Parts: sequence; structure tokens; C-alpha cells
Amino acid sequence: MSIMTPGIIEIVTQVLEVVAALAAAPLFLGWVNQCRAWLSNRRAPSIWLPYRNIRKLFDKDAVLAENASPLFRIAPYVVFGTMVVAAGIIPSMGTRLPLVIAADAIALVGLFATARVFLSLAAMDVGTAFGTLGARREMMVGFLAEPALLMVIFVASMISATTALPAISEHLATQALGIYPSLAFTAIAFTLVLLAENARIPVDNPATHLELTMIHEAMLLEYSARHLALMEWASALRLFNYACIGFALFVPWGVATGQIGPIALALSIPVLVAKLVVAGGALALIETLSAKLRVMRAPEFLATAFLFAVLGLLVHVLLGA
Amino acid sequence: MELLLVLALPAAGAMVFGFLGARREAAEINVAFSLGTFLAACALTVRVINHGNQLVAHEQFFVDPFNVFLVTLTAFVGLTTSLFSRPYMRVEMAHGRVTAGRLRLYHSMYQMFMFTMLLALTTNNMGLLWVAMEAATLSTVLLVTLYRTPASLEAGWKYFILCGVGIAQALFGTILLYFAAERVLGAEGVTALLWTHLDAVRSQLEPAVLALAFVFLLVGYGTKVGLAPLHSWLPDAHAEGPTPISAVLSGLLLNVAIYAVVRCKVLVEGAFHSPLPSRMLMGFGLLSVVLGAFFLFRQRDIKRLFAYSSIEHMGIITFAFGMGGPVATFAALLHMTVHSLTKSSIFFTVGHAAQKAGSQLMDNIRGLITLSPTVGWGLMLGALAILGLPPFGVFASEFLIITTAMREQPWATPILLIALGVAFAAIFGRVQPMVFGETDALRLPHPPALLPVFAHLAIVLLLGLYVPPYLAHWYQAAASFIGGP
Amino acid sequence: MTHLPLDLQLLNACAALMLLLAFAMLSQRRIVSLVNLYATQGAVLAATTLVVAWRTGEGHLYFSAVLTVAVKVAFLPWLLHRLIRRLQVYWDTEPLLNISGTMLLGLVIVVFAFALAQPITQLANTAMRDAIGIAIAVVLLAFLMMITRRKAMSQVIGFLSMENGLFFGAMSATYGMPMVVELGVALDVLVAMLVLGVFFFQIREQFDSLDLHHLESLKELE
Amino acid sequence: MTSLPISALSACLGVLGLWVLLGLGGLVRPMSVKLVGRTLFPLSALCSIALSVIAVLSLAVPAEHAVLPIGLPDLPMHVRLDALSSVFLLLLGASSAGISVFAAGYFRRGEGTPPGLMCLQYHLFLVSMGFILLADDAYAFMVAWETMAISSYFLVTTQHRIPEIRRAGFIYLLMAHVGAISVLLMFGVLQGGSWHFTFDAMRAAHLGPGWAAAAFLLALLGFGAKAGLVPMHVWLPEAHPAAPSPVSALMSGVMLKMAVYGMIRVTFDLLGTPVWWWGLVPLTVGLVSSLYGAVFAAVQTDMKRLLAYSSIENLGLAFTGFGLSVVFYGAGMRIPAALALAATLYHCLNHSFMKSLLFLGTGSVLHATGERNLGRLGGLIHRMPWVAWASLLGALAIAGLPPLNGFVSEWLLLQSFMFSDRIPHEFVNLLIPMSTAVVALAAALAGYVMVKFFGVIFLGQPRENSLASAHDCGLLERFGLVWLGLGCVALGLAPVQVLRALSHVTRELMGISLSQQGSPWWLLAPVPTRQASYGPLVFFLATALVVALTVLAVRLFYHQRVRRGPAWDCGFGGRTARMQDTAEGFGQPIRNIFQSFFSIERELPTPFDRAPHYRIAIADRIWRGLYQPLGRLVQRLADVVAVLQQGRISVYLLYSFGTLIVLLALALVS
Repeated sequence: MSIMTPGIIEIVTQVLEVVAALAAAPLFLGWVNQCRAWLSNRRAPSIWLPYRNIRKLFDKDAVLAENASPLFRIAPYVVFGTMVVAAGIIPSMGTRLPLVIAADAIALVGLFATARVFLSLAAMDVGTAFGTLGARREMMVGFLAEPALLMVIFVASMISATTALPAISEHLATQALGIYPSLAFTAIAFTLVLLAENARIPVDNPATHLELTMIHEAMLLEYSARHLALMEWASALRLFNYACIGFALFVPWGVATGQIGPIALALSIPVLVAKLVVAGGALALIETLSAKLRVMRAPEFLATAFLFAVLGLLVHVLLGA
Repeated sequence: MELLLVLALPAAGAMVFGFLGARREAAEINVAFSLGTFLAACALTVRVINHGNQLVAHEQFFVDPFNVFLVTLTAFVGLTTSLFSRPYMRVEMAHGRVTAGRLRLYHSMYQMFMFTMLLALTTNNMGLLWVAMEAATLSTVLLVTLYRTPASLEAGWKYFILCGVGIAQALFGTILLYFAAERVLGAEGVTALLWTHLDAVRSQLEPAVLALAFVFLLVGYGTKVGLAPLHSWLPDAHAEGPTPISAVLSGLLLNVAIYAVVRCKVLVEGAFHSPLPSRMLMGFGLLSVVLGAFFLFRQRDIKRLFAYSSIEHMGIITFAFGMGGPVATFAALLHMTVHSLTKSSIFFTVGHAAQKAGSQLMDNIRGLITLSPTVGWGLMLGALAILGLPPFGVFASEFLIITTAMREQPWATPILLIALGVAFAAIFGRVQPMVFGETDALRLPHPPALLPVFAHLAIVLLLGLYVPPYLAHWYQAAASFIGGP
Repeated sequence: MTHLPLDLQLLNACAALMLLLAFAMLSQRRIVSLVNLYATQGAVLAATTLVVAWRTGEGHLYFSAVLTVAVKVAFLPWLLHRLIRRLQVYWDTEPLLNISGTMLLGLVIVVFAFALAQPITQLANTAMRDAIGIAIAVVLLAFLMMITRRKAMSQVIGFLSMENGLFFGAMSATYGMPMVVELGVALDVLVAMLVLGVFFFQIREQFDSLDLHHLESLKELE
Repeated sequence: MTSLPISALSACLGVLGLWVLLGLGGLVRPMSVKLVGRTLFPLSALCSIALSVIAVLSLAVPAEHAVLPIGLPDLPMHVRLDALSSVFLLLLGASSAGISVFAAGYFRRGEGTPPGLMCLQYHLFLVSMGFILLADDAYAFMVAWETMAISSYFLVTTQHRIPEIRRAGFIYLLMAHVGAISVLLMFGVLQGGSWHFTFDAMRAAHLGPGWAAAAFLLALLGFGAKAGLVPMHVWLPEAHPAAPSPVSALMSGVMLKMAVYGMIRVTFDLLGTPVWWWGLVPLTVGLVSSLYGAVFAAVQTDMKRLLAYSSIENLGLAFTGFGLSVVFYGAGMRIPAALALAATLYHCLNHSFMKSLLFLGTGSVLHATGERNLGRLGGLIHRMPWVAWASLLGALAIAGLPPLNGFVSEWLLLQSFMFSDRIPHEFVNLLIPMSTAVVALAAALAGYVMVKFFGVIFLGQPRENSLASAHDCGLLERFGLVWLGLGCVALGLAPVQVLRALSHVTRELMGISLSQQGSPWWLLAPVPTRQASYGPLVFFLATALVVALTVLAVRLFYHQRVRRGPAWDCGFGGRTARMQDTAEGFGQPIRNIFQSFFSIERELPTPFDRAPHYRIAIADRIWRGLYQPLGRLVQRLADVVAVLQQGRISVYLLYSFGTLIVLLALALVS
């Protein structure tokens, strides 16, 4: 896209997107949890539960370990901030976003990496057995998931000869509907990465505190109150972001491309909601159907993802599609 | 006139010491004689620069750029070595390894040796050249066996027999040369062995005969150069004699021998244009480089170590002369200079180090840098220089040689590469622990003379960064008539 | 066959004699008789020189003949005999290669030497060009002898006979070298012998024997 | 840009001269820390800054030549200052400024080389590197190149009493020398029989394809050995930890880049137009090295070894970029080639700042605690905040996280990989995109490594009681750290300006300047914006804004009450520092995943051990598999050769005899 001094409408879209993401993320998380509950014949918690959780945490007094360093207190804000910015880059409703030219897909991956690094560092800061254990596992997951995600994006970028995410989805959305075997491969890879990165079964179980298995939770053990709230919110945002990336890459239709008008936006919102609903259900389904892996097996799981992504690239170069 | 002085002074010195060598200030007198020789040599150099080549005494003596720079070099190293040997021999006496009588012999033979080398360098008569070379052997044999230890006797014996036999071959070569020359220059004999005349008619000399002659000469003088596999005497002779002698043997005698070989090569190459002589030289060179490098690996005795390194460097020089061409020849001449300076300075430091540690075994020499930093740094820098690390002059010549080889004889470069690598590993791996680390060495009764060491290293450094124009002019002049324009 | 003039016949006879003596030395194990053989060789050399001098009428050859007699027939053998008596070395031990083998090798060497001499003999205009091959042969045989012997003394004698061979070569190829050179060479040989004399005593007092296997300690091979 | 009052070249030479003087100044009072530390090193830092300023100013001006009055008779030393040299001079000046200031506070009296002498060696090191960049003929280049090796060798062996350090120094100098010889051979090829060793002559010389390829491969061998590419990397993890930290910083941050410089100079300048397939070699080697370095760094337990391996990784990335640009250039794709080259140069700049920063950080830690072993550190962020936060900056940068500089070069590299499927060669254009995966993997591993590095050293609880007495670094050290940190930030936030500077080089070497088609000053868009763009400043401001707003919001709508209490630790009581992950523990996943890379030996405790004890040693397969056999081979050959010298004079005579016979026979048949 050419550099245009962002007009008012774009600014609005941008802000709107971010706010929407902030608002929708916990809701999406709640929705997923609800689906999981239904699928496993349990009474579903309220879909608003995540909100309540967050508000409750904000009200509480923060308790810090004696030897917690400033880094420990900064980390939540950084993680949260990066997730919000990420939400601003990903074209969930419209593709003409002012922020987008400042950060393409590679930068997006970088953002996620930043968040992960700060999370892990914060986890190591207090120096508990669990914290370091969580950090180690998180980084292990990360260093395999990150290149996989990068490759996924790389395939899409090669197809559409750009690394700017909106441009990619525009390209994919606007051109004639065709079959992309490479994208099929990468879609699988992406799903695996999504599961791993968002601490879902089979890699991690968000609902357990069993030290043998937990990864993400182990890192948050020392957090409380507003810091914990930000962390939770951030992870909800991350799930939401990943979902939106998935939409942008694999089901880009319905996003307001070209010059955005209020109408286009208005149209794109219900589409997005629909996508989210479906995606949430699918995610819950996957989680219920699959069993938790031993942590030692996680690398194999991610290696598969990486492999699929690379295969996708290969296929693309071979078949040019 | 200067030439006469150059030859007369050392000869006189030999005589003088024959009578009063046992005096206390013998060392100073020795220095004085060497200094005189050196000054005379400088004067000679100046004359050559101003008036060109010199032919004196019925053409019996001949001075051209090629040998005048060797004469100066020889005189200079002779001077510095005598400076070094002053405290060194004092310490040896203090340690009771030599008696006054032996010291007399030492000084007398030292001057004698100088004389023979200068004679060999300046004579125009191939026969006299041979005589002088043989005399050089004889005068050093007694120096090698100065300590009368079993090892030194064995070394002396091997040195004597091997070099004697080798030199005998050279004599036969000379005879054949004479034979070939006589048919061109007429049978009146006298001129037929004069190098200048031979050089004048070299294109008419009989190739078949010269080929044989060259083989005999090469084997003969090559033995003294220490070309593998004729080198066997060299490490023993270097290791067992007093260190000043090792210094001059390695720094000067080998040069003189190479000088002889090159003189012959010039004649032969002029006579016939088959690449045989240069091939032989290159073969000898490479073989020496490789064998020298691998021999280095097993050394325990520090002087043997550097003796083998001399073999390696002689190999490099011979290889370069073999390649021929102005660049390689220039490099070879430069290498002769820097090698003799560096190697002798190394032997100086080695001598002091060995005296401090009371042993020549490298395992007993430790942490020189802690006890006497100057000796330590001298050895370290010397070793780095001899290993061909810039900005020392050795690197300059090796730079030219290797780059030339890469274009002219690419097949040889892998061999050189391996050999240089191995040599580096061997020497440096040995030198480092001697220089660095803890030490338990002892102080010496007489302060070591390190002026020569650093003087040499300074010159080598200079030659690496800046070759004075007149020196360069010599080299090029010499190179142009050895290696052809 | 064409009838050669007397002097040439003499020269050829000398040449043959040289070769014969060389072989004799190669086979001889008593050091005393080695010395004698060496002296004889010197005599033959002197004779050759004389004949050549008479034939060519070159003055300096007479002188060199005298020199040869003085040094190689008289002085050196005397010195050697004296050394032998002083040092009590009469026999060389068993050579490294047995006599017959050495002989065989020597034969091969002679053939090789003649092959070498071919190009030279074709050019030589001297009376006794055929002798050049023999000269080379003598040198190489002396070399062989030095290799195979174990006693310092016999090695030295080999060295000296090699010198003889060289002179014979000079004589046969070019009627001798210029005077300066001959003098120088003779001088060297003399000095060499003196040095050797010193040597022998030093070695003797160190190892109380002149056997070379004492002199095998300096080596790389453990 | 403004032109200088005097020629930039002479100014550079002047700075080098000043350095020499400063170095010699150290000899005035060799033992005086005050003179060396408080006077000479700060001055030399000023010189460095001056040098970098000159370099920046001389970027745009056309190349200058000069001939020095020293050198060989027919070959006086030529010097030349062009854009390429300027960029690397900038690198040298800028990072050495920080390092020198740090060193001023760092060097203390003690064992080993006296400070004055070290000052001399240090400055000779700087000068030689500067001269490498200016050299315009083979001789000058080689002299500077080897002088660099020697001076750094002496700096490495400062603590020569320790045997390991002597060993490290020996291996280092040996590898350096072998590499130098092959560089020498390379020049021998390049001069093309013209016997002129000036670079101009080499540019003019026309080489056959075979010769050219040989030259390129020799160059790769020689410079690769210096850059520590696998399998010539063995000296690097030995030498870097052995050296004093400022020296490690200088070696890793600057010296390794000289190899990249040499490679670029030879390939694009002297060899003219490279053939495309040449590039595959450095590409492959670079990829292998980057992965190898990253994996090994992840399992190290010595903090300086860790950084050394990470240097291998980064140089691997640089060479990957270089190889890519060679492939593109050979295939006639100019713009991608320029992009890849720019990425390479950018990465060199970045790495020199980041790695120097980290090495200096380890230096301060070493001084404060006397510990290099990660297993005995921890919690230092409380004791030494300056070092900690500076190191954090460096760690984030080297982990390639936006908006810092490490990310920019990775971004550029990936962007240039985007073109790789258009290479007009079947199979190659299929393989190269694959290698993107390796790059991505290496980059991700770098993140892992850095979390381990920073987390284990500075976070958590101190693993030893002695750490309680650790103190933060002095004022001068802080200056150094901050300088380098700011460098990282600047390179991260102003990529457009840096790239503009770099495009002088690409224009000079390839005739292509990376266009910023009408994109604003804050937006990095080397390729059409439609395709990719990156505006770190905006990006950074956006993030900062969000964070600020969040903080603000939290403060506004809620309280900020904070209580300090014991760590909860999931309710387990009695936690000790021993319960944290050790360095080994943190590396464990990598050990499992990449088991085949290492040769591991473990000592596991049995259940019945009175004092259970766990030990693990990880060794480099290449060292075991390549170098040790090589050493044994040489030893065996030496033994074989030694048989020749077996002491018996008859045998020696036999040699002479044999030689004589053989040569005579030769003469006879010819």
C-alpha cells in the first residue's frame, strides 16, 4: 500500500480495532471455556467469567516477593503493551491501518517473541523452582514455535510477495478463489503453533497447577492482583491475536479491504464475530479430543509444526502455488 | 685494499690468538678484530657502490653485488656474535665447562672461521672456493668439539666425515667444471677456473659435462647447506658446540654454502636450458622444508630445535632459487639476510636461556619472561620472526616466495602450506611454555649481552617494513644476474 | 688391436692398478694393510702424474708428483701407522655388509661409473680419457668402503683414498688442476689428517675404543 | 556531506599514529595503573570517536589513495579510503570508543602483563585493525592482518601463568597463522602473474574461472578461520574466555568483522563479478555455523564461552547474508544482492555493539564476583543494577527483539530471502528458501540463549553467599556500557539513516543504491513499500504509548498498593537458591533435542549414593573428530620421519651416496 498520511477514518479504524480486541479477547476466552465445558458435559461457567476475574484482580492489593526486582513489576505492562500493539497490526476488521506500515508480519513475530522473553525473565526473577522451570519450558516451546510461525507467514508472504500482513490478506482475499496446497500445510502448522503458544492442550493445560505439566501457569505463580490481571488479559489477547492471524491468512474474506468506509467496517464486524465463534468451537473441540502430552514430547509436537511449515514452503516453491 | 683488509684482519686475528689467546682480555681483542673486519667490509661495500664490481690480484678476487652484501652481513654477524660470546664464554668458564687453553683455541678458530668464509665469498677461483669451504669445515670441527663431551665428539666426527665426503664430491664437480672450461678457455689453466671467465663463456660450455659437474657440486655444497637428506650432520653440530658457534654456523656458514651452490647454478643454467638444475634445487628445497618441519616436532633440545628450523629455512631459500625469476631470487636473497640475522639472534637468547636454566632441554626452561623479561621477549619475538610473522623481514621474503609459488608452481603450495603450519605448531608450541609461565631459573655471574639480539631484531623489523634503497639496489642487481632479468 | 705407445700403455696400466687397489681396499679388513694399500695407491697416483708430466712436459706436474709422494706415500701412511700403534687398532670388526656382497655392489658401481664417464670421454682430448671412468669408480668405491666400515680409522682411510680418486680424476681428465688449487687441496688434506689425529685421541680417551657404534647416541629415534 | 579541512585519509592515518603514540606512552611507566587507566585509555577513546566521525564524513566522498614511504622496494604500502572501509572504520571507532573507556576503569594491577605493556599491545591491536581497513595492497594488508593476530595473541595470554590460557593462546595463534597463509596464497592467485600486489593491479588482472574460484575458496578458508566459521571455530570458544573482558569485547566485536570485511573486499571489489554458485559455499557454511553456534551457546555453563559461541552464530548469520548476496549478484539480481549485502553489513555493525556490550558486562561481573561459571552466579540485578540493565539491553538486542538493532538486520536478511525463489537456477531457488528455516531457528535459539544468559546471571537468588559482596562497576565502566547501549538503541531506531550510509557501499561495489522510494525518514523500506516496510520509531512509540496509557489507567481507576512478602512458590515452603535451575538445567531441553550435536558424558548419582553427585561434560564433536586425529596424524608422521635420523653415520653416508647416485642417474638420462 502506498504511504498515505492516515486520514481520520483510518485512525478511527485503528483505535476501534484495538479497543475491540481489548474488549473481545476475554470474551473469546470465555467462549472457548464454555464450549470446552459443554463438550465435556460440564455446566459451563458464565461467558463473562474472565472479565469478573480481571476486575477482581485489579481490586486486590499486589503482593511482591521480597527479592522481586523492578523487572518483575515492569514485565506485565510490557507484555500487555506488546499484545495490544500486536492487536493493532493484525487486520481483524480492515486492512488499511496506519500502524501497519510500521510493522509487518516479521515484526509481529518479533513482538510475540518480546512478550515471551519478558514473561520468562519475569518468571526467573524471583528465583523459585517453579518460575525457572516454567521459563525454561516456555522458552523451549517458544524457540520451536517461533520459527514455525515465521515459516507459516513466510509462505503466505511468498505467495503474495509481501511481508505486510494486511497486504497478504488483501491479496489472498481479493484474488480468485484457488486451491493452495502450500497453505493447507501451513494451516495445519499454524494450528499446532497456536495450540502451543497459547498454552492449550495438548501442550499445556491452562486449568491445572500440576508442576509436572504446567508451563504458562508456572510462570505466573508469583504474580498477584493487577500484575496478574494484566498477564491474564495479555494471554487472552494473545489467543485472540493468533485467531485473527489465522483468519487473515487462511480465511481472509469479509475483511474490509480497500478504502474503508463506515459501511465496510460495519459489515466486517459480524463476519469477524462469526469467525471467532466458529474458531472458538473448533479450538475447544480439538482440546477436548486430544490428550495432554508429556512435556518431554512437546518438542516433537512443535517439530511437526515446524516441519509442516517448511513442507508448505517447499510445496509452494515446487508447485508455485 | 679494503678487500685485503677484510681478509687479512681475521687471518691475523687467528695468528694472534694462536699465541696470546689465553689472555684475560682475549674477548675484547676478538671484538676489536671483528669490528675492524666489519669496518673494512663497510668500506669495501662503499667502494663497490661507487665503482661497481671489483677484480683484484690477477682476477683472483672478485666482488660484485651478490657477494658484497654477504661479505658485509658475514662481517656484521661476526661482530655481533663476538660481542655476545664475550659474556657467554665468561659464564662458561665460570661454570667450568671450558679451560683457558680451550678458550685460546676458541678465539683463534673463531677468527680462522671468519677468514675462511670471507675467502670463500670473495674468491673468484672455483678451486679456491672449494679450498676455503673445506677449511671452514676444518676450523669449525674443533669448535664443535670444544667441550670434549662424548656428544660433542660424536657431533664433531659426524660433521667432519659427512662434510668432508660431501666436499670431496664438490671437488670432483670442480674438476669436471675445469675440464669443461678448459676446452673453451684453452689449456693454460689459470683462467679456466676463474668464475668471471667461466661466466663469460658459460653459453659455450659442454652441457653434458656440466650436468654431471652440477650434480657433484650440488651434492657437495648442498651437504654444507644442510639440504635434506644430506643434512644429518647439521643438528648435531649445532646443538653440541658452544652457542656462539651455533649462531655463526647457522647464520653464516649455511649462507656461504648456498652462495657456492648459486654460483654454480648460474654457470650451469647459462650452459644449458633444460630445467634440470632448477628442478633439482626445488626438489631439495621442498624435501628439506617438509622433513625439517616434521623433525621439529619431536625436539627436546632447544638448540636442535632451531637447527632443524635452519634446515627448513635453507629449504625455502633453495626452493626460491630453484624457481628463479627476479622476484623469487630477490626474495631468496632477502630471506638469506633476514634468516641469518634472526636465527643468530635467536641463538643468542637461547644461549642465555640455556645458561640460566642450566640445561638445553626445553622441559627445564620455563617462564623466562618472569625472571629476565628481555631474554624472554627476545626469544619470543625472535621465534615469531623466524616463523614468518610480520612485520618482521622473514615474512616479507616468505610473502614473495609463497605468492610466486602460487602462480609458478601451484603444486608445491599445499606442501609449503602444510610444512609451514607444522613448523609453526612445533616451534611455537615449544617456545611459548619456555617464555611464559612460572620459572625456577638462576641468575648469571655475568650480565647477558642483549644488544646484539635486539640490534638484529631491529634490522629484521626494518627490513620487513622498509628496505633502504641502496640495499634494494644490491638485491635487485644480484637478483637480475642470478635469476636472469 | 692397434699398438699403443708405451706411455699410454703405462697410464692404462696405472688406471687398472688404481681400480684394483680400490677393490683391494674394499675387501681388506686388516687396518695395517689398508694403510699400505693406501700408500701404494698414492704411489700409483704419483707414477701417473710423472708419466703425464713426462708426456706433456708441464713443469708443475713434476712438482705435484713430488708433493703426492711426500704427502700420500710418505707422511700420511707414516702418521697412520703411528696412530695405529698408539691406539692399538689393528682389525676392523665385521663390516656391515659382508665382503662378497660389497664386491658385487662394487662391480655394479664400476659399470655405473663407466656409463657416467661416457659423455666426458667422448669429449676428452687427453691421452688417458678412458681413465676418467676409473677415477669415478675409485671415488664411489671409496665411498662404499666408508659406508661399510665400522672403525673410525678405516673410515678415514676410505676418505683419503677418495681424495686419491679425485686427484686421479683430475689427472686423467685435465692433466691436473692449477697449482694454487693443488696446493690448497694438499694443505687441506694435511690439516684434515692432523685434526683427525687429535680426534682419534679424544675419541679414544672418551670411549677407549675407536669403534663407531659409540658414536650413535645423537638421534631422533628413541 | 561537508568535506573535511584535511583529507579524510590522512586524518585516519593521523588517528592511527596517535594510537601508536598512546600505546608507546604506556611504556613510560609500565607498572602505573594511574597513567594507563586514567590518562591513556580515555584519550584513546577520544581518538576512537574522532575516527568514527571521520569515517561518517568520508562515507559520501569518493575514494582517496595514498602511498606510504614504507614497504618493500617495488611495493610501497598503498592505502585507500572508500565507502566500504569507512563503514568498517566507523564500526571500529564507535565500538572501540566504548570499550576503551571501559578498559580505562577495568585494568588493575595484578598478575600477568604489566598494564603499560598491555596498553601497547591493545593499541597495536587497534592500529592493525585500522590499517587492515585502509590497506590497498596485499603486503600492507597481510602485515596488518598478522600484526592483528599477534597483538591480540599477547592480549589473550595476559594471564600466561595459567596453562589453559597458554593452550588457548597457542590454538588461537596457530589457527590464525594457518588462515593467514591461505589468505596469502589467495593473494598469490589474485596478482595473476602481474607481479603487482596492489589492489588496483588485482582489480585489473583477468583470472581464469578456475583461478578465480580457487581465490574465492582460499579467501573463504582464510577469512573463515578468523571469523570462526565451523569447522574452523575451535579457537574461538577457547580464546575469548581466556582474554581480559575488554579484549574479548574487542576481538569478538571488532576483530571478527575484519574477516567479513576481507571477504567482501576480495569478492566484490578485487574479484570483480563473482560466479553465482560461489555464494552457495559461504551460505551453507554460514547456516551451519549459525545453528551450531546457537545450539552450543545454549548448553554452555561459562558465561564467556556462551558469548563466544553466540559470536560464532552471529558471524554465521553474517556470512549467510554475504553468501546470499553473492548468489544474487552472480545471478544478476542486483537489488536483492545489494539488500543482502546491506543486511550483512548492518548485522556486523549491530553485533559489534551488542557483543561488546555483553562481554563488558561479563567483565564487570567477573571483577565483582570472580566467577565465570553461571552455576555460581545469580540475583546480581540487585547488587549491580547498571551492569544488569545495560546487559539486559544487549541481551534483548542480540536476541533480535524489536525495536532494538538486532531485529533490524534479521528483518533485512529475511527480506532478502524473500527474493530467493526467483533465482534463475532450478533446485537452487528451491533449496535456498529452505535455509530461511535455519535462519529463523537460529534467531529463535538466540532468544533462548539470551534468556538463559541474563536470567541465570542477574535474576533469581544469588547461588553463592559470596555474591552478597558484589559491587557495581565504576564510573568509567558505566560510561562504556552506556555508550554501547545507546549505540544499540540508535541502530535500532534509526535504520533508515544507517541504511542510507550503507547504500554508499552497495553503490560503490554493485552500482546499486538501496532506494527509499519516497518513503518518509522514519520508515525503513528498502524494497517497495507495498512489499515490506518497518518503522521502528513509530512502532516503539506506539508500544510505549500503550504501556504508558495502561500504567496511567491502572493508576487512575485503581490503587497501587503493594505489599512485600515471601515468595509464594505454589505453597511449597523452604525454598533455597539451589532449587533454581542451574545453567545445565536451563540447557537441558536443547541437550535433549540436539543430542547428536554433542558428545556428552554424564555421571548420574545412584539412589544409594551417600553424597549424590551429578556431573555432565559436553564436548565439541568437531574437536574430537577432526582436530585431535589431525594432531595424532602429524605426530605419527613425525615419528616416521624421525626414523631417518637414527644416529648411525654409515647410514648417513648411505643417504649422501644414494642421493649422489640418483641425481647422477637423473642427469644421465636427461
